[in-house]
Amino acid sequence: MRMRTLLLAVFVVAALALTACAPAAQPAAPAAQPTEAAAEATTETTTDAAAVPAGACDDPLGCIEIAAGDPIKIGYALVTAGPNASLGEDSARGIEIAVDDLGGAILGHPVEIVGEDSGCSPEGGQAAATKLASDTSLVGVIGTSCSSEARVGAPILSEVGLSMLSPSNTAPDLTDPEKHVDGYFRTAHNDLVQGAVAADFVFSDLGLTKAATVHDGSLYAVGLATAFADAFQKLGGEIVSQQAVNVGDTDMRPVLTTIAAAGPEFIYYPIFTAEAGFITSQSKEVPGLENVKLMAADGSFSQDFVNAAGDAAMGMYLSSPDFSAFGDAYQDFLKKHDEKYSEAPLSAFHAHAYDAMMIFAAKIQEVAKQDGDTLVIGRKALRDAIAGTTDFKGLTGNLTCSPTGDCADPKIAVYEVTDTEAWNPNVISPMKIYPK
Amino acid sequence: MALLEIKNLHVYYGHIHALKGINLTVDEGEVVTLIGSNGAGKTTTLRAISGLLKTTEDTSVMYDGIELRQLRPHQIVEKGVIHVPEGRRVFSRMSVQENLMMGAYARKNRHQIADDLAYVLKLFPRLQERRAQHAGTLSGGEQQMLAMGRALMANPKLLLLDEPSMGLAPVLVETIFDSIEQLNKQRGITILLVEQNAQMALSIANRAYVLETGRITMSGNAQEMLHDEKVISAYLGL
Amino acid sequence: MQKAKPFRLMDAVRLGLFGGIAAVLIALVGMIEAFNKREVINGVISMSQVMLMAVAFVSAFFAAAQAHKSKPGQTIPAGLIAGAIVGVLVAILALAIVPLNMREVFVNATPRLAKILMPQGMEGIAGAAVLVVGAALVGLLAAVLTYLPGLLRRSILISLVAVVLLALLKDVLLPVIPEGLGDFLYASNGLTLVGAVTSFIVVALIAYFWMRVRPSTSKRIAAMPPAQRRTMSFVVTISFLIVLFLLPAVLGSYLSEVSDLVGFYIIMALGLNVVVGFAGLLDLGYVAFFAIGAYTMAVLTTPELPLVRGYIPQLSFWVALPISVGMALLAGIFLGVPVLKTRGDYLAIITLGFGEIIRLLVLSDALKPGLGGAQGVTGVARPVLGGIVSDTPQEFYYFILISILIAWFITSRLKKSRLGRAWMAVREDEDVAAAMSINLVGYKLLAFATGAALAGLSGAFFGSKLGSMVPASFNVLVSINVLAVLIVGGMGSLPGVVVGAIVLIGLPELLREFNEFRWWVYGIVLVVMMLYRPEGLWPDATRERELLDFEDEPNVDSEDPTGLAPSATIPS
Amino acid sequence: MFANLRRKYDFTDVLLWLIGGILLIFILYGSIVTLTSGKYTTAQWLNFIVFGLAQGGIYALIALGYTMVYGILGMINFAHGEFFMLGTFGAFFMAEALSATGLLESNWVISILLMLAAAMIVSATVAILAERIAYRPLRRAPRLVPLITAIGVSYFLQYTARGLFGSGVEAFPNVPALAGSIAVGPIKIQNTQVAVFIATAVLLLLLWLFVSKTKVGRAIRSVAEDKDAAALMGVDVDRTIAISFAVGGIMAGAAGVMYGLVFRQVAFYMGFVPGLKAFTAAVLGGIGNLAGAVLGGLILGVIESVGPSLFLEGIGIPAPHQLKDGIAFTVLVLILIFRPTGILGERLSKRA
Repeated sequence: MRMRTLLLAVFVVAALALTACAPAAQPAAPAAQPTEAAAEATTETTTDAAAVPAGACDDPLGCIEIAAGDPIKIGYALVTAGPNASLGEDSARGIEIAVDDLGGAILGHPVEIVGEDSGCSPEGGQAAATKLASDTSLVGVIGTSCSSEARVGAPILSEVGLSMLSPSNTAPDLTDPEKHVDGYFRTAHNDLVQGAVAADFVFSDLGLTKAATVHDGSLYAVGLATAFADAFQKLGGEIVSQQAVNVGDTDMRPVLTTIAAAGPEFIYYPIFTAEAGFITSQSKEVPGLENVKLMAADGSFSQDFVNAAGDAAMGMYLSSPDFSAFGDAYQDFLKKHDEKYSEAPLSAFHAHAYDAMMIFAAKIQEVAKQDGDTLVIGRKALRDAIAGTTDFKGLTGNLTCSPTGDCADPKIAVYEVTDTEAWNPNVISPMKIYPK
Repeated sequence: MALLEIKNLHVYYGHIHALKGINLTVDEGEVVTLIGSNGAGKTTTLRAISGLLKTTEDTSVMYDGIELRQLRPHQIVEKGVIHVPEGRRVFSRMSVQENLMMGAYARKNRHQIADDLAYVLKLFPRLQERRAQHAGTLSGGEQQMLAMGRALMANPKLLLLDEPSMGLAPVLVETIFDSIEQLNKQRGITILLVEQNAQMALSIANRAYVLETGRITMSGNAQEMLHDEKVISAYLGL
Repeated sequence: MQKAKPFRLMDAVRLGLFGGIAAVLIALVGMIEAFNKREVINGVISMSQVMLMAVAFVSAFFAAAQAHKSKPGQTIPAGLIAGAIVGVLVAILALAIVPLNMREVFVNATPRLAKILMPQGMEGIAGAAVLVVGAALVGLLAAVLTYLPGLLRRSILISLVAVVLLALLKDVLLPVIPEGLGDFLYASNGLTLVGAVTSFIVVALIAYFWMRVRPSTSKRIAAMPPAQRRTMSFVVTISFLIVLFLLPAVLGSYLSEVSDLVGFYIIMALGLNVVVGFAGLLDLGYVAFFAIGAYTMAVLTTPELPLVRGYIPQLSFWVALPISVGMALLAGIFLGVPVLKTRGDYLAIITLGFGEIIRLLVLSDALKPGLGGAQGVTGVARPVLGGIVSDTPQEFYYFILISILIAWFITSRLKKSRLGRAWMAVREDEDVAAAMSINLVGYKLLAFATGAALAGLSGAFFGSKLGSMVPASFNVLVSINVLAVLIVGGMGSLPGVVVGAIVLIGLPELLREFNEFRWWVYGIVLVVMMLYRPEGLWPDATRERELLDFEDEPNVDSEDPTGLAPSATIPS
Repeated sequence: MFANLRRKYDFTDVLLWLIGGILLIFILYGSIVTLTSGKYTTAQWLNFIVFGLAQGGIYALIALGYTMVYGILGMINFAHGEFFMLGTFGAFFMAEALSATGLLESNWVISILLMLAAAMIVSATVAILAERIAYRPLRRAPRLVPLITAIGVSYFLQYTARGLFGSGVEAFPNVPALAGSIAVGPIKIQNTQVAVFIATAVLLLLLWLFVSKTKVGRAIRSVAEDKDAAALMGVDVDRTIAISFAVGGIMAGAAGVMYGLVFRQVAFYMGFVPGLKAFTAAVLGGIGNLAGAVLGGLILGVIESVGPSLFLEGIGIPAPHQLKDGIAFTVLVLILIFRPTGILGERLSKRA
């Protein structure tokens, strides 16, 4: 009974509030404004002068105005719950460290991070993007974690004039000229790059010609496995078996037995830590795979993975962004990370997130105009500035954005696991074996 | 002296007031029967005594100087109040032997348990034959014997019997009622018997109560009731 | 339902320990640290402080209320003790984190947490002492509250909760309320002090008068002649509908988005209600039909999938919609067949399996040319009306609203029809229903098909709205959530479904920024709901009576899979 | 005569047999094609089976807990997978501590016993608490209510573990003594798998002795059959139910240790899928039946392992192992079509 009265009361309050402010809210409803402004801007290319104070803003997508003392708000849409949480959390930490490095402020305004969980699913991405899009004080968005989220989320953020920088989307279609949406950028490398590097390494460097692939039904793994297979076949290699497992599977020996029957020399499984760990450790238990070379990708490029896989990981290969090319700044980053979280990074995309934040910071400084006490940032101007990024010195290399939003400096390296005890993926430059 | 004294027993099933203030007593060594038509509240009364049902605050169920309302069902069993429920309720997936041993669940003394087992098997020789069989395979009469035997294994002081004759052939009914009389006479077990077969019940009982829609409407000497016209017309089907 | 025992101070200690453990758990799962930066009232009190205080308050309140009932003299000590014990446990945690190096096991037990738990700028024993005293004071406050008259007390509690909610939902509310009000209520972080106090008073007053007036109003309504009452309910319905239709304009895109999601679940839950609530068939794989609806829509309307396009031309949304619903309906009949022979939990596992099979099939490489595999399908068509493509949440809101109204109409009609009564009979006792020559096969199939069709409808809109689909959206959690919506709302009750969807789907969605804690709280809410209000938030009138009786129901071992059959005749 | 037949088998039976028959033909065809193609050697087939049995043993241990609780309360305890997960965490932290002291290397028997103790205590405690706090008050509620409660408990425990222990995947320390394998004829069996077989067998034997031979076991069976009648025999029903939850928890804890040894990973979300599988296994074997749970678990494990290659590969389905859960559920449906109460389940009879 009490529960219901409580609910009713809350409901009534909400209803009252809504009815009370409905008439007043309609004409100036701030949520609707940027959409309209954007639509009008693109069709008529005139600025809705009523929506913006005269003189201060001449940006076709409108401006964000930040009064003195108010924060500069950056949103993120990352997966922070569910089985993929470590991916998003890793990136979120990268952002936090970047904010620390900025001294918590850009142009004298404190930086506020507004985070949303995007769940690594399209509906999660849609909801997170819509929520971020409704906040008109947001300057930009870092995210998403998973490519499936970006497919749905990017158009929503793009429509309200926001720019987004993803630290970990790698699906090729997102920056495909036919499908790219304005305002979408990523600091993560395109799968096509990593797949090609892996294939090149296996075929040319190892000299192997018969390979098998395994994916786990995730967009990332399917994309990478396909990119690898295509590149490998183009080089003249043969894909003898293409298998798939499910996220949550633990017993990989049956699928490995099937692979063994096809007689590969090499298995490529660009999947995530848990399942990749199972494949690695169990491959040694399956007859016929004793001498087969193994290779995983950046989805399992973590200490967790080598721990999980155990001694079986010895001698296997992992492709990943080239941390040795990252330079000394990266070592500093790791030190800060350890101080702040007292553990090694959870996944491979913390540095990309850091760079994304830093690009935003740099570009905001570049385009922001001071109007009295108020800081005015044009949305289109910011977008253009990011698109014009050339040779930006980031942790992940020198970033230059392509016209379709690929900003990564795709330095992909192949690493060999030579010591499972002290293996720390972030300080392993000696173990990098390709490119030489 | 009253072994069991119930005062003002009320039971509700949700909004339904099933027992509306029942008072009854059972003296030590007596056979008391509770008769009434279907739905009058007879089973509910027994279930309330043995703690399976919640009763209202002002109810009092005194047994041997103890307030049973404050005890949980298994504690009531430990006091020697044993309830043979309606429809037998034997454990059909256990053997006859195991069922009997379940009866002795609350007891510790192995020798006494063995003695009682021997007594039960003598009282119901059919159970001896079927000791290893699953109780679910027994006939209705055998199940009733098992249910009573199981209750005896608990060494009851007060036995609550719910419809022991239900669904049994007349010959078997005779047997069961014979054994009830025997238990009362030979072992001195006090018995509260709920029956629809009023004729049979009244014939072996000392006293009787008539229950109608949750209230006691009549009480008195069983033999007298057997000849009471109202009882005859309402419950003896004559 | 336990026998009332006189209150002892031990009970207060127990409640305090319980609260203390809860507080320690809240701290260790990381909530305190995560909420430390957010403030309820700007510069005055942070979210994490409110949280700890709330725990102390609630345990003290229960202790004091218990004491107040049987031993009024002990009310104040009970509150003080319970509150202080919560403080003691938190203090122990704060002191133990660093020396015990608890971080080895608990990732959130950081030195930072220890610092946050302590009162600002204090540490060691002094900090702990202040913590305990503070918690005891909160307990005292709670105890004092029990002395107030019931109505006043409830208004204050409601309004406290409302103020915290107001602060929590800042990001959601700020874009939709007028700027002046927003500036008045909210500071850059949390509520302004004036705003908080004002809203507290306003909500308390409204709650107070509402609760005072309500009994007499409902009595007056009950006393009205039927004709007048019907007119009134008609007027209420119509105005409610008008409000519903005007809502998106007020809500803005994000709240419309949330409403849309809630709407998908309302349609599904209305459908599942037919299967579980009316016919009593426990279906744990309901997501299958949702997926079939969504994928049919996607496959028929996408420009991709060359293999499919070779056989079927690309269709428009409006053509694909009935086909999607039809496909789901057919699947319902198909699944209905093996279901007919199984009962109870066997039925549950078969349906669960069916749901998983569907997900695996759309994910599989084997069917990739036809269904897109793990890459999913993109470019799903949007509804086009009068040459205008609808793709904003606000526009979809209307389609979904209309779908809900249709689903509502169908299911409420069905409920009252002969068919509805037949389902009820099947639910209560299959054997008796069969004996009454009710055609079990037909009726069960119909229930399944109706439920499936509604899920398909929901799925078709879902697919179209997303525009892009991956199989991961159709996992077993969706089925479970729909079932939870149904039960929490009130099984068999149509308004209950709406309330359940708002509470279980809408609220977590609004709290998206609270990340993983959402699901933690969701779990707690489910358990607490079932313990204290198993009949649901808005139960079906007849069903409520049955459910309230369950405490004493003599026969609970029936084969009825939902257990919702009314109690059998009273044995005697 | 014909009317009689019609009454006995109505059209749904015919339809079901038709579906079952088609599925069977499908399966048989796939199997024959695969077998005749000679892609796999006998040793490889045996490997499939051994792998399946090892996985099935873990399902079986979890399924035992499901079945215990189902048997006694008639309730699907969705949170059981989380009891297993928390037990694995218990074993993990114990193993970490043992590894730090070096005992894991020097004395593996004691180490594993300590890990078992830790896991069992954690799982059983959580199970008892869940029963006491969340399920007991609902003893007489309609069945869907405890089901939803169990789902709530499951969410709560899963995200508690996520909050307490973090979102990453932790690696179980290696037990050196269990590395390596033994050769049995043409196949190699991992020592960890042998450990799972032995542990499952021993635990099942102990459980069987406990349930069938001890007084408490009899009490559990009596409560499972008829709570009121059991109470009337002097059985403390609440305590007995708590005991069976504890026993289910102990089995889940044991499964956690086995899982840790074989798969060497711990994560907060790991309880859900095995929980679902174990539930399936319990139903497959006939829910409420202890031997059925073990048989169901083993069969499920073997089907998942052998099925994809045997049934699907021959028909030319790519990446067949992706569909192994689908195969498992299809076989479940098949079995339930022909034996509606599971392999060892009793005929559903209306309980009096």
